[in-house]
Amino acid sequence: MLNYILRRLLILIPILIFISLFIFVIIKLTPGDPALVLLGERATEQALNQTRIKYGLDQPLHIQYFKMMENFFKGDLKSINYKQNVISVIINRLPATLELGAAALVIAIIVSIPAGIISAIKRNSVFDYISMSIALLGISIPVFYTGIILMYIFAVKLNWLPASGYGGHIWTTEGFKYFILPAISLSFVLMASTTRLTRSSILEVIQEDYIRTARAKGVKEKSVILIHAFKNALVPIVTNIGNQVAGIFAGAVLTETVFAWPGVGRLAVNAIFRRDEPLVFGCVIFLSAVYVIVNLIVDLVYTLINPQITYD
Amino acid sequence: MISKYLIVLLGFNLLTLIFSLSKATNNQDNLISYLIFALLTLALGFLINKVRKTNQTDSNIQTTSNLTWKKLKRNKNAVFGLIIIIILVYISILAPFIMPHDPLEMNWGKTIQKPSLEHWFGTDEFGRDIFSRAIYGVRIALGIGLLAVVLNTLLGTFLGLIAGYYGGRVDNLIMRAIEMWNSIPFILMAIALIAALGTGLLNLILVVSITGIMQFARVIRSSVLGLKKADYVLAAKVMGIPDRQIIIRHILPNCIAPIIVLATLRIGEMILTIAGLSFLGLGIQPPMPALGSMLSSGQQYISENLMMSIVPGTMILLIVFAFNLLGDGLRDALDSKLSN
Amino acid sequence: MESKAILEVRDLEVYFPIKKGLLKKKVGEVKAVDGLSFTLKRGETLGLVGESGCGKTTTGKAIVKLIEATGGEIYYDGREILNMSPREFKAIRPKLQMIFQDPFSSLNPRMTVGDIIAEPIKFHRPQENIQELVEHYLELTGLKKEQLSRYPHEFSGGQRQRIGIARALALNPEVIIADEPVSALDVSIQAKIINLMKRLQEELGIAYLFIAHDLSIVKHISDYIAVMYLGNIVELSPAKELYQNPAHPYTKALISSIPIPDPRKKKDEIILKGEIPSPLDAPSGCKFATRCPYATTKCNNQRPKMEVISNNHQVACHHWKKINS
Amino acid sequence: MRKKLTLVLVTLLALFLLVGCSTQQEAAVQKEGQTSQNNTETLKIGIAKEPANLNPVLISGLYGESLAGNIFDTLVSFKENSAKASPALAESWEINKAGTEYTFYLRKGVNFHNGDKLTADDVKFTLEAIMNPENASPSKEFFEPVKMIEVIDDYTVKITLKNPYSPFMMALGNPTAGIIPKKVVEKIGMDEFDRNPIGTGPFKFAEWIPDDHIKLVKNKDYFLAEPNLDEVIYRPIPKAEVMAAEIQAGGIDIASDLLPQDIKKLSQDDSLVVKTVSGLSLKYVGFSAQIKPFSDVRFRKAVYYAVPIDDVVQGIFGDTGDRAYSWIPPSVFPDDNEYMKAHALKQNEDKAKELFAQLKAEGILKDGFEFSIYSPQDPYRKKVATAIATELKSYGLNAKVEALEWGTLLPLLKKGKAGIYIMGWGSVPDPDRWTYKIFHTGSAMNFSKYSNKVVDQALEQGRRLVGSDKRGTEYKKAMRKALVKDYIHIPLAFTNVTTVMNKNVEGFEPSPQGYFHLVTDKRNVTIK
Repeated sequence: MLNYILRRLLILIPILIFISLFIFVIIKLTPGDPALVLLGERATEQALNQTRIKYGLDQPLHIQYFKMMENFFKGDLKSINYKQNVISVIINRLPATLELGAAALVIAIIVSIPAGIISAIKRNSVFDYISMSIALLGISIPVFYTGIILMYIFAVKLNWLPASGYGGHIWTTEGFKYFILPAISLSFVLMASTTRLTRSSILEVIQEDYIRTARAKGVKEKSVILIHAFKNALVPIVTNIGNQVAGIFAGAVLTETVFAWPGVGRLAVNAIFRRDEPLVFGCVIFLSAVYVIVNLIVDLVYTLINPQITYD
Repeated sequence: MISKYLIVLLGFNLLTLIFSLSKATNNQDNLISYLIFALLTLALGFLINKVRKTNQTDSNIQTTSNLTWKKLKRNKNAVFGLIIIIILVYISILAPFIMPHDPLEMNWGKTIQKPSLEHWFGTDEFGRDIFSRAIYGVRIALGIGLLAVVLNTLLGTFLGLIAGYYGGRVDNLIMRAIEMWNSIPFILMAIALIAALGTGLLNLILVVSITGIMQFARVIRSSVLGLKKADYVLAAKVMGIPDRQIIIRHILPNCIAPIIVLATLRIGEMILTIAGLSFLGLGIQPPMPALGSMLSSGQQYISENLMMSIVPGTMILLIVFAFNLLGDGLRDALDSKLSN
Repeated sequence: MESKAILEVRDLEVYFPIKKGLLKKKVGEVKAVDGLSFTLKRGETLGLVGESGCGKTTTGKAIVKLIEATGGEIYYDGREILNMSPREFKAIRPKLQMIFQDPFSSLNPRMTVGDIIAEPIKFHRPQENIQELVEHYLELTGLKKEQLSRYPHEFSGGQRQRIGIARALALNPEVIIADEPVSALDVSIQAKIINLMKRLQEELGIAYLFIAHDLSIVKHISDYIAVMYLGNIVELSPAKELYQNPAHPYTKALISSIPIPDPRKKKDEIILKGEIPSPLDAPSGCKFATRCPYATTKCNNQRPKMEVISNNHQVACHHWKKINS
Repeated sequence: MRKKLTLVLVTLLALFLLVGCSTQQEAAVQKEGQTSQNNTETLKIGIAKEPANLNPVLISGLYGESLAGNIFDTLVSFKENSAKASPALAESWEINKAGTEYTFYLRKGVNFHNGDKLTADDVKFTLEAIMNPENASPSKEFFEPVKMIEVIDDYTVKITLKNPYSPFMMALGNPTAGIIPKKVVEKIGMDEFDRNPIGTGPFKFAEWIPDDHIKLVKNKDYFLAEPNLDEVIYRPIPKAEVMAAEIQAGGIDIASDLLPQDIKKLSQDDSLVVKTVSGLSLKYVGFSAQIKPFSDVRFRKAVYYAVPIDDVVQGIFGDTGDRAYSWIPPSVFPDDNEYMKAHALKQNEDKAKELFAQLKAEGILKDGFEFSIYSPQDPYRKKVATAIATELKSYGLNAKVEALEWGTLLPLLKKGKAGIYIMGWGSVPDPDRWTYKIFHTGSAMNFSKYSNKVVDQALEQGRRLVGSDKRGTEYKKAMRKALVKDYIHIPLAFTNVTTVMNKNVEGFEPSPQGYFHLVTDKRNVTIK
C-alpha cells in the first residue's frame, strides 16, 4: 500500500516534467508579447526591451525553460502580472476553487445518489423517467447559461442571493450565500453522470446472486438496497466522481468567469490572456498535480469501500 | 423492419430533392448542401436494397447488428434521440433551402424585435433573423461536431489500438502521455491551444478534437487488452498474419461497439466545449452564425429579447440531449450485461 | 519403420518473471515449463497429457512462438526455430499450426466462415484460387459450401471446431498443435472430431501434438503419449505400452481414474492426496513427491532424471523399478 | 484494513494541511475586514477589468489610473476641470515665457499614508523614476522633453524642458504622475511597491485579492478633507451583463462599462441613478497603410461608402456614443467637426461597387482575397467588426472577424500587421495627446503605419507652439489631411461615460476620462 502510494507519487515527477515541457512549448508558440501586455498599448520600444530583459524573455528558449523550472522548484518563480511568487498566488486562490468544487460535488451527491437509487428501484416508473430526463438535460445545457439564468432569477428578480463574487469561506454565513448559485450551476455537470451511474450500477448489482440470496433469506427490501446493493455499487460511482474532477476544473473555469469568482480557473484563463507566462506555467503544473493527487485519493478510497482491491 | 423507415425517408428525400433542384445552384453553400443531400439519398436507396436482401435470406437468424437494432428500438429514449438527430441532420443539410432569411442580412431599423410573422423568433442586435441563424447554427454545430468527432475517434482509436495491442514500452509511453494529457484541465488546454494557434474554424476543430482523445484511447485500449487474448487473434498470429492486418481485421471490428458509443456521447461534449469557448470569445468567429456565440451574446439582451438566448440555448440543448439519449441507448444495447 | 522427426523439443524452458515492489524488481519466476524434451515424428500423433496448470498449453504456445521460451531448443524439420529471426521463421510459420480449445472464442464473430478460412490463404498462397480452396477445405472438414457466408454464431460447437480445423489446414501444415480441441465439446461430438482429425492425418500426413487433460481422450488418436506434471514430462511412451505398463505413479493414478465402460472389470483407483502445488514454489526434488504415495527422502531432495525402461519408454522416477516389480 | 484506513487518512490530512496553510493566510485578512464592517460606509465600485498595477510609475490602463487617482496625488489636478490645471500637491507654480522652465511650490504639511512628510525630493524621485528606462514606465514618453529636475528647497521644485512642450501640465496632472514616497520605494523596490502602494491621496491601500476585489480605506489626514467614505471596494466583473445584474442586486453601488441596453433597462429602476457625461474617448476603424489593398485610398473609401456608419454607430453604441467625424473630440480644442462632417463619406452602394470594381480590374483587390477585421474582445468593437464584415460580404468581399484578446491583438497591431482593425483611444483634453502618438510616423500607437510629411510637420509644430490659435491651425491641417484626404481611419463614435449608481450614493459624478474621483476640492462622495 505504502509502496503503491510512493510509486504513484514518483510517477508524478515525469508527468509533471512532461507537462512543464509541453506547456512551455505552447506558451512559446503563442503569439503575443508578455511585456507588451504588461506595459499596455502606449509602451515604447525601449520600455518593452527593458521589461523583456527584466523577465529574461530575451534569452534562448532552452535557457528560459530551465530558468523557469529552476525558479519554480526553488519557489521563486514570479508572476509577471502579480509580481508575486507564482505558487503563493495560486495557493491564495485555491480555497475559493476547492470549496466551490467541493460544494458542487456535495450538492451533486446529495441530489443524485438518492435520485439514482430511487430510479433503480422503481425502474421504468414516472420518477425514473423524469429524473433521468432531468439528469440528461443537466449535462446538455452549457454551464455558463445555467449560471446566468440562476443569477437572473435568484439575484436580480427575487433578490434572495448575491449575484456574483466571493464573500469569504463557505463555512462563514456571509460566504455561504455567495456559494449557493455558482455551486448549483457547477453541480449540474456532475449530477447527470452520477445519477445515471448510480442507477445503472444499482441495477446491475441488484441482479446479482448474492442480492437474490439476501432477498430470499427474507432480508428487508430497504436494507437489501442500502446495505448490500449500495455498498457494492459504490466503486463505479466513486470512480466516476474521480474522473469528474477534470470536469469540475473545466466547469469551474466557466463558472468562475460568470460569477466573477476569484478562483484558480479564472486565474489561469486570465494568465493565458495576459500572457503571464510564469503564471500559466505554474497554474497548469499545479492544477495537474492537484488532479493527479485527487485521483490517487479516489483510488485509495476504493480500498476502503471494496476490500477486494489491494495495491500490493 | 428497418426498410420500412428507410423507404419513408427515401421518399422524403426524393421529393425534397426535386423541390430544391431549382434553388440548388444559387451559391456555393447551396450546392454543397444539394450534393450531400443527393449522396444521402443514394446511400439510403443502397441501404434499403441491402436490408431487404439480408431480410430475405436469413429471417430467423439474428446477426449481432440486427440484435442491437432490436434492442435499440425497444429503448424509447434512444429512438427519440435518433429521431431528433435525423431531423436535425435534415435541417442542417437543407438549411439553405428552408431558411426564411439570409442569416447574415442585417437590418438596422429592426434590431431586437419580438417574434412576428416575418421573423418567427424575432431579430437580434443587428436586426438579423434569429430563426434563420439558429437553423444555420445547427448546421455549423453539427458539421463541426461531426468532423471533430471523426478526428477524435480516429486518433483515439489509433492510440488505443497501438497501446493495447503492442503493450510493453509502447503502451507505457502512450498511457503516460494520456495520463499527462488527462491531468491538464481540458478547457485550459483548449484555451491555451487556441491562443497559440489562433481562432480559425479549422483550429477550433483540431483543438476540440484532441481534447477528448484520452478518454477514447483508454477505453479502446482496455477492450483491446481483452481482445488480444482471444483465441482468434492468437490463431491469426499463428497463421502469420501481420500485426497490422490482425489489428484491422480482428481487433478493430470487435471494438466498434465502444467506439460508436463513445463517439456518440462525445459529439454532445464537443458542442458544449465549443459553446464554452465561444463564451470566452474563442469559439467560432462572427459573422458566421454559431449557437455558442449567439447564446453568449443573447445573454447580454436577456431582458430585451429572451428569444436571443432561448433559441440558441434550446438548439444546443436539443443537439446534446439527442446525442446523449442515443449514446445511452446504444450503450445499453451493445452492453450485454444490462441487456435483459 | 522409423519415420523422420518433424518436431523436436529439447530442454524447453518457459519462465515467467514475478515483479514486485516500487521499481518492479524481479523477485522470482514461475517455471511454467521446466526442461521439457520430446520428439514428434512425421504423420504421427503425440499426446501431451496433464492436469490443468501443468504447462501443457504453455508448451504448445511456446512451440508456435505465441509465448517466448526462456530456454531450450525447438527443431522443426531439423532447423532450430527459437533463435530464428522473424523473417526466417515466416517461411516455417504456416507449417506449424494450432487448433484452439474453445471453438466459441477461436473464431472472429465479425467474419463470415468464408472469410475466416480465406484469410490465411490470402496471405500465404495469394496466387491460388481462393474461393476454390476455401470450398475444398470446408468440404474436407465436413461442412457445406452453402454455409460460407454465415457467421460463426450460427454454428454449433462441433461445426465451429471443424471451421477451426479447416482454417489451420488452409496453410498446408506439417504439424498441428491441437490444444484440447475437444474438451469443450459434448462427448458424442468429441468422437466425431477425433475421427475427423484421424482421417485428415491419414489423408494429409499431418503430425499432431495433441494436448489433453486426461488420458481417455488421447488413447485412440495418439501414437506416443507424454505425461506432464508441473512443467516436466514424467513419462513418455508409445500409447499402448503406457496404458498397459504405466511406470510412473502419476501415470498410474491418471489411468486408474479413467472411467471403465465394463462394470465387470475390477477397478482399483489410486486417489492422489492433496492438490497440485503452485508452480511458484515447486518442490525442489521430485515435483510429484508431495502427492506420491511412494515418496522417500531421496524424492524430496533429488530431482529424478529420465530413465529408459524399454524401447521408446522413458520415465522420470527414482523408484520406478521398485514400484513396478 | 485498519492499516489502509490510516494511510488514506494520512494522505488526506497532508493535502488538507497544504490547503490549510493558505487558508490561514486568508483568514487573517478576513478578520481584518470583518472588524471594520459594522457601521462603516463602504462604497463598492464595479470595474470591467482588474488593473495590472497600482504603482503610478508602472500603471497602464484606465482602471489602474482610476484607482491610483484615489491613492496618489499629482502636482496639479485636472480632476474637476479636465482642461484647466488646478492646484493639488503644488499650491502654485510659475512657467517662464519660453515655456521651458516650470517651478512648483509644494503644499506644506502633506503626509504620506505611512506618516512620512512629502517633500520636493519625492517629486524629483517620482519623475526621475518615470524617466528611468530601467523601470520601463509606459508614461515615460510624456517626460521625454524633460532636461533637468532640481530641488530648490524642501518645498520647491524646478523642472527644465529641452524645448517647449504644451501638453506638459497634462502629463503632470495625470494619475500616472502620482507622487510616490522616495524612502519607501528605495527600501522595498518598484515591484513590491506595486502591490503595497503608499501615497498621499484620500484613500489608503488596504488589500488586493486578485480577481476578487481591491480595498481602500480612508486617509483621515487627507489634506483636502477627511473622506466621508470609510472604505472603497473595487470589484472586477468581466461580463457586462453580470455587472448589470450586480447593480440591480445591490452587490455594487457604482457600475461602469455597461451595455446600452442595460443602461436603458437600469434607468427604469427607481433605486438607481444613471449619470452620463460626454466622454474623452473615441472608437475608430483603422486601415493599414502598408498592406495591399488596404493601403490604396480607393479601397478605404470604398469601405467607407459600403458601410452605413451612421446606422452602425446608432445601432451599436445607442445612447452611449455620438457619431464622430474627427479624431479630436468637440469639447477639445480645436473643434473642427463641422468641416470634417461635411467631408465625411455617406453610404453609397454604387460608388462602393464602382471602387471595388476598379480595384479588382487593376488587380489590387484579388478575387477571393480573404482578410480579417481585427478587434479586441469588447462587445462594442466586436460588433462593429461584425457589422463591417457582414456589409463587405454583401459586396462579395471575403471578410471575417477576428476578435482577439489583448495578448494576441496588441503585438499584431504594433507590427502593423492588421489590415483593418477597430480600436479606441481616450486621453486628456489636449490635441497633441489625441494625435501625435497615432498619426506621427513611427509613433507607438500608429497601428496603421501611416506616414505623411505634411501631417508629421503639422504635429511637430503643434507641440512646439504655445499660442493657441496657431496651434489649432496645425492640428486642423493634420486631421484634414489624414482623415478626409487619406481616409486612413474612419472615426466611429465619441463614447460617453455612463455610470449607474445606487440612489443613496451622493456627490459622485462620472469624469470624462472614466475615472472615479471620490474626494476633490469640490466633492466628497458619501452614502446616505
